[in-house]
Amino acid sequence: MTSRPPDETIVVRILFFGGARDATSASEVDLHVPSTATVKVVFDKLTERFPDLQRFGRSLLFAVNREYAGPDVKLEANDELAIFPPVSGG
Amino acid sequence: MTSRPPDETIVVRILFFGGARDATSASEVDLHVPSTATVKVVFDKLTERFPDLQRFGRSLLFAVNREYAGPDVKLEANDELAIFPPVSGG
Amino acid sequence: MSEQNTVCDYRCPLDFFELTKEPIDVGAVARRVVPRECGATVSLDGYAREWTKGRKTEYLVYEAYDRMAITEMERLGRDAHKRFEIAHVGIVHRTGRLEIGDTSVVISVSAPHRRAAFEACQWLISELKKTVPIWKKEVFSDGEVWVEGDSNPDT
Amino acid sequence: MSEQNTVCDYRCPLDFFELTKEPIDVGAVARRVVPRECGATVSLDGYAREWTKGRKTEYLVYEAYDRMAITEMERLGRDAHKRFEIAHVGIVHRTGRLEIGDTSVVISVSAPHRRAAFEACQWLISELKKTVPIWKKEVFSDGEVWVEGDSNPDT
Repeated sequence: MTSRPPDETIVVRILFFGGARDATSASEVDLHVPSTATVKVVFDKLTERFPDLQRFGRSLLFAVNREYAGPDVKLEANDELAIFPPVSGG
Repeated sequence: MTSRPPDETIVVRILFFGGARDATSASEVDLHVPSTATVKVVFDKLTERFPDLQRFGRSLLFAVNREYAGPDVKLEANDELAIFPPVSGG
Repeated sequence: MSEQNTVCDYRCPLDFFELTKEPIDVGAVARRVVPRECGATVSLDGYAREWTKGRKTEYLVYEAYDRMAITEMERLGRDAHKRFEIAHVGIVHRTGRLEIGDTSVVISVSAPHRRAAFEACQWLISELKKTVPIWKKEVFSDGEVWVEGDSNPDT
Repeated sequence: MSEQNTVCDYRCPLDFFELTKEPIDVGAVARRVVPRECGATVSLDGYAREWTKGRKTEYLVYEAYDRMAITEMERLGRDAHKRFEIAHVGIVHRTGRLEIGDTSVVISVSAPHRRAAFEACQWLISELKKTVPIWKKEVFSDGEVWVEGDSNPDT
């Protein structure tokens, strides 16, 4: 793995579900982020673009490539980051 | 309730189920018993008539008029006494 | 009608307790106990087992003391309503000859909250096997045997 | 094949984990997990509730993160095989619009001994509600609300 300069960017795909999708009026967004970005960095950037996400406080959950992920997980190019409220199926 | 002389007899209907029916080769028997008879008295009389019942030892269960009953329960005329091994439905 | 109204502590008019000589459709039984106000139904589907202690069963025969079996199932239903916060209970037990895999009994319990439905269903099958006068005969290629329960249901 | 062979401690090839937009037949799901060697299947039938906290629901909409939902259900199935002595697991969850009383989810678990089937089924619905990415929207006559789970499924 070659090291990348910090100003290099990658594209990640963002998916919103449930109330988070209503808040953003978007179900899918492709986002350019720094190649060093973590889930938290991307989420903060999304909150600027979609201020309504703030009403969820800290309750939103994240999944990277269909696995639950914490805020410090680092994203890779073409990763799929899903953002959603606590699940309520069943 | 008038008291009855001990030599008066009543008729009770005996039902056998499961292995008890196989042992007696009978599913229903009408039996004349003393009007003072208990379940135990009737069962002992049946064991004389159907010796194969002895192979169940003390495991057989009784029901009088479709309710579980112990050996000391007194029978009334036209009672229905069912005799069967421990149940195995389900 | 409030949620609480769906929990009966007596036998509900929608409960059912039946014997049948026909095949049992577990889904049909499960859906009969569904009230509009409830959230979950738990069903037990018991069926004829092919292997018992290493011996291959060809088929089974269930025999019931019909009238007492219904009476006992009704009593279990009433007791279940007293013990658990449930809405409806349905029990259907098959009698006669059953092939391997055929459903012998279905117990379905609906409740506003699923925990009560799980607990009541588990309690009902356990009690049914102890007290409801039904007997199972296993038929092998070289013989047959009445299965005897090992519990004493003296009341 | 002995009785023990029917208990898998990994995901069985006969397990199934599905999403569907069509009505779910609880009986059909329950019977799909029945192996010839087993004795009991326990099924949970969850359905749309009409009354929640005194408010009348008109209908519900379930939305799923489809691919992750299947992945999570498969993981739950594998975990269930590790935790309980069970034979097969089937989970079918419906998505889209559901009318009151429609089945939203069926979980069926078969096992040689019914206790394991009860415990696994109860564990599976509890975990499904915590971790499988599906969301429920309740629609009332005067509005609608996304139901939010209150558990934190951080792994």
